[in-house]
Amino acid sequence: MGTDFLQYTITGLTVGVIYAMVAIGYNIIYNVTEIINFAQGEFVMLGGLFAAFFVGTLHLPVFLAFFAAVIATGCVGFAMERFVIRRARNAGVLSLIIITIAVSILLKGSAMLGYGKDPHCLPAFSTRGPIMIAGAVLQPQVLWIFGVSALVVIALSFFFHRSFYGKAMLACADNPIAARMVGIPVRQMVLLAFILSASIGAAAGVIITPISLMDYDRGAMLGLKGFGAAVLGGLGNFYGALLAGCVLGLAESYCAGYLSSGYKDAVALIFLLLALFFKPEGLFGSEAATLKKF
Amino acid sequence: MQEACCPELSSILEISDVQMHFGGIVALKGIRYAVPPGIIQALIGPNGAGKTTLFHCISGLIQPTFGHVLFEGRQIDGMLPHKIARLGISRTFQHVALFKSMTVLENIMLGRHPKTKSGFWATGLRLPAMRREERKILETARYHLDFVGLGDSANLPAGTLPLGKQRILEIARALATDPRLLLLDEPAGGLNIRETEVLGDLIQRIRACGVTVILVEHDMNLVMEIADRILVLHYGSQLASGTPMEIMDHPAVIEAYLGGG
Amino acid sequence: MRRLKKWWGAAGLLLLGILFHFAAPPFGWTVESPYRIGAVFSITGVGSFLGEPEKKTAEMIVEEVNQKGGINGHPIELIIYDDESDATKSNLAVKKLIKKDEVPVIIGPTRSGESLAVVSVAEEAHVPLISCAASYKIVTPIESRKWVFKVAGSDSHVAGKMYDYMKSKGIQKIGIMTDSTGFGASGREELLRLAPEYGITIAADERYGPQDTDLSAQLTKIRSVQPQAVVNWSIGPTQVLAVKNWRDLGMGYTPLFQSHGFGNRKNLELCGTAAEGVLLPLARVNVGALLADAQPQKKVIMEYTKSYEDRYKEPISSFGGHAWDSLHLAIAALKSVGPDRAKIRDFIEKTQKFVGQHGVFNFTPQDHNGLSKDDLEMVVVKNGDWALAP
Amino acid sequence: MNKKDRWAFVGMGLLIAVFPGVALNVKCISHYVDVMVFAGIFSLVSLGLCMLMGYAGQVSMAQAAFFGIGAYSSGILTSRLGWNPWMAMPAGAGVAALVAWIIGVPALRLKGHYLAMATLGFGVIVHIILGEEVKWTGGPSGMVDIPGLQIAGWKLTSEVAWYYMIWSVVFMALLFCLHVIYSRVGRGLRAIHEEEMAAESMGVPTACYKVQIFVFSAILSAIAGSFYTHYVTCLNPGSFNLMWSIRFVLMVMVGGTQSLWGAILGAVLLTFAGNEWLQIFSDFEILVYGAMLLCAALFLPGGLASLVPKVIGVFRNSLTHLCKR
Repeated sequence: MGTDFLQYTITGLTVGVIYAMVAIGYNIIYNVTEIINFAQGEFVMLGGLFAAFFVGTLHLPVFLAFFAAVIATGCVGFAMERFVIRRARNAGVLSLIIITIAVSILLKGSAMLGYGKDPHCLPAFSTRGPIMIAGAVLQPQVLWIFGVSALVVIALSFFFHRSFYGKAMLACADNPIAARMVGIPVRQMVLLAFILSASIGAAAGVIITPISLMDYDRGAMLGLKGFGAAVLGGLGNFYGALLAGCVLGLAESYCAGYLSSGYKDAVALIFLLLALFFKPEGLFGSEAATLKKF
Repeated sequence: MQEACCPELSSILEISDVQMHFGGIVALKGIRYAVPPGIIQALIGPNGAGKTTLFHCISGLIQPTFGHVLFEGRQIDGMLPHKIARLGISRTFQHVALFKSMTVLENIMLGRHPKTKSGFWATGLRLPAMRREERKILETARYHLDFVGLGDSANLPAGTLPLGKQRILEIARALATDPRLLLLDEPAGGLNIRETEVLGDLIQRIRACGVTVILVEHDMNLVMEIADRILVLHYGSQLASGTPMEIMDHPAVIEAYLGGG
Repeated sequence: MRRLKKWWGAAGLLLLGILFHFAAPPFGWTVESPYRIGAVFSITGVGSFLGEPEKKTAEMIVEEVNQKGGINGHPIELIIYDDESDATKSNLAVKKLIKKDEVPVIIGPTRSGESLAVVSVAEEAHVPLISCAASYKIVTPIESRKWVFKVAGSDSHVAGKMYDYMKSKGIQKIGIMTDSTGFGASGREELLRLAPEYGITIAADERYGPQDTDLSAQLTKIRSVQPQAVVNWSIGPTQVLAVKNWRDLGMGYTPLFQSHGFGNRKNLELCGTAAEGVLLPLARVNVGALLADAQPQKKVIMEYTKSYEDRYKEPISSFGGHAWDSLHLAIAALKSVGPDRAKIRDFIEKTQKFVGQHGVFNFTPQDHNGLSKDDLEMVVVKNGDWALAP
Repeated sequence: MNKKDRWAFVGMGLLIAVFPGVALNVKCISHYVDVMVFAGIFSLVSLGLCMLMGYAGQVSMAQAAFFGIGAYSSGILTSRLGWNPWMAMPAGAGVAALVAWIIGVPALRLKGHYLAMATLGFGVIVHIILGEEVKWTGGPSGMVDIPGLQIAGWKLTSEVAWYYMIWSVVFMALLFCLHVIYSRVGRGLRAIHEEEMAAESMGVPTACYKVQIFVFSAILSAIAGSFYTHYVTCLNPGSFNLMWSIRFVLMVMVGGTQSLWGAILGAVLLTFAGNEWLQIFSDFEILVYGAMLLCAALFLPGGLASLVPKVIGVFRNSLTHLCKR
């Protein structure tokens, strides 16, 4: 029993961290634009597939492929903002929802045509064999996942609290009109937000691919669960997302282990609905006023 | 700090110690006031004094943090706005909130909402009762249209009217709910002198129909001309209240409006 | 004025487009009285990895037959529609084949869901339909499946073959894991149903979604009941995940059985060395080269493999084999009885010892499938390739 | 109903009535009647969704789920419990209405993006349940041999009969919706869409109306689902997944959110596009879908229906030009 529990915990935390990364992506865009980007999950998918392409076809070393994939997906984020979102800046909420959904369909379709429908794999970052902890198996890649996401979180913290651009982005989030008046280029900030969130999504995609493979169809589900984490953690709240992502991952894993594995996917969604219905400000978000702060 | 309240015993609206907090900001710091029926009550004060906040509290769009609002002796704070509308309070908005793609007539017909009752299924199935009601709605709406003098633009989309007429239309829409208390939020905002005159005239005609009017307005000429009583708010508290004459000579008001300058 | 012209131009184009649409396909090139065969495959959508080789195979065969002078002098006109792995579309495609194209016989659809969605259409229109999908429901109950046949072996055959093999190795207690697609669910049903017959107990019964990124939890749970073997029955990437997680959890000592869905070389590539020792029942079409020369199917399989691989420069898949079987069955029928729907049906129902890619078919009025578990071979992964299991 | 709508209603009625007569006599489009049956079924869904999106201003990504609830209720009640299909249909609608109400009351307090995500999540949950409850739904392999419809003991098998039945139901639903739109409740709905706060202050019970419309759209979807079940006579969860919800939204978007006519037009166009005209795109279809959605949202927020007055205007102008000359 103890071993199983440990194994479920490891599994849960691994996916949980990925959900958290997706959630952080949502948060960055939401903070600056109040748009919920339905294409967020596709960034993860793209990251994984790009990396598989760089390693498999161009034979780049894995680490180089990681950065190349992140940058490439960042470019996709750039294009999405520049050519689609910017055109729709006067559109209503309904249109924006449809637009981001349309973009996600386009990304998914392009990935399907470009990479085919088969799953793609990526070698693990380190070639060491699995580590045994009290009978449970810990793959070294899991440690990489934890490490990379911790790095991302710390780097983002620094970015938002120390750097000029980060502070400017927070200002845009607070009050775009005031931000524009004091000379912050709001447009650029929105652009930056899309690039950043695409890159983070891609990073999540690359680190998970060695474990779970990646195919064109993954995006929607990852996106949905990531949104669950974002809402549960309080939309816009950064550490909340991390914590909520792990909670969701664990809940899923325990559900698969102890209850019904078939309903595993439903768990995260039920959490999402409950959070939306009864505590839309999230478990860790306090009040509307602080909702948009990291 | 407080003026003596309730000069008349019978009041249509009673505001008792209403406070409104937004996070750390206190927008209303305990308002006590009573409005007697059948008058034009003006509500003045500089920007940010809490006039619109008070309107929102009365019409139910926000809930006061503390205190109560009583309409004809009945507590209405905590009620949903559409319920309050049913009781007989109607309002206009500072930034004209018309349904712009609906026609002028339809806007007013919408105002009949609280006084009619056919539901979703009845309207879909076009039951006879619903048809009768619909005819009545149309009749009443036309009456109100003529009352405010917009009869000739009945079938234009509301968004195409000039601002002056939009303000008038908003009042007509509010009147269509048959209110006993009408809240007008800066009805003269953005109007020229000619339009303001027409508006003042209209408000007085509304009072003549027995509707109590509360008016938030910056145009002092209009206020002094038509208001029966004036309440001055200043940073969320009551500064003064009384007849226009009293207010004009009130030292605190002069201080706030001129001295602070 | 110029804007006006633009509008007229656009309207004209639109009109032209509509006219063209009406005029184009049905009156295309036709040689003298061709025999039409209708086909519905999942060429796109989630089932495309099945439908794509089916389409390629069918096109290849038709070309070959036509080069050799067609069927009794009549060329074949193959009309293929894509159901996009969608039941509604497959339903419409079959209706279109029946009404617009008036085909005497239909092959496909590719997958069970789509096939079940057209069974009643074929029955009502009295058109013989040879499905390429596996579900036994396609041909049972036989009273209401007079016009429907299928050439894919049933899951019960696969499960039976697996259990036969386990029995011969003395395995009695197993854990199974299936995905929540139609494929996995049907496999699970058969595994559970047949287990008592072979004296096998299923100690763990796990399920997961086709999109799952990690199966450790399910495998951990199975590991905890200490089974003698693990069966994974799924389709798509989860098959690979199952192998990887099975290795990573150090369960290599417990044999892993996969379903026939694993019979694709792509899976071997993705698994790498982790797949060594994985067991699965496969149709002979996948392992043509390993068969003894005396095996009756060896010849047709090798011929098909060669011409397909020469033509498309890609390995054959077992799904293409379904298209081969169904199309050749239809051709055989057309050859003997001509384009008459009722006669074709009767012909197929009486067909015996038809040597195909997936077995030797023996149809009877009670059995519209004609295959058995003996048409499968137990295969093991050895040195990154298939080998007949010892 | 105003004059324009009345004319459109009569016009469309005639068009729909004569269509099979024409189509069945032209060989290469003889199967269009079959396509139109599905188009009619989907029109019911898009009508409901149009009321919700265009008039109540709320987006639902869960219509496929309600479609599925209706379909599966019908399937289970008739094939497992032996109910009469005509009894199963309202029962299915009732179940969908109940579920919609339970979900709607909390969900419709949410706005915009949140609501979209909530309905999306709900849709996926329903899809998972349809696949998991094997005992009732047959799981991923679905159900087969569901009885067809009978009218007065006469089994409905011919496509033309189905066609007329479905389209008369669509017309009834359309009439109902039009009546609602041009009435007290409809004005309230349009008001909510434009200025929710003002509508509420004018006595429109906004929350209640939103839930009502949501429930109504669920009922229409469920009825459509029942018809679908008895028409195809088999079910599997694949027909009720997220992609279908997106397709329904697309139908409304392409047709025009603010027009019930647009919703029907969108449903018909997209059904034909998906089954007939876009076949040549094969795998590129998904891109075409995405691009259409994007273009509709970016460049044609009013949908095709918003083009109609413009086209009429152009024709009128050109006519007067010609006359002047």
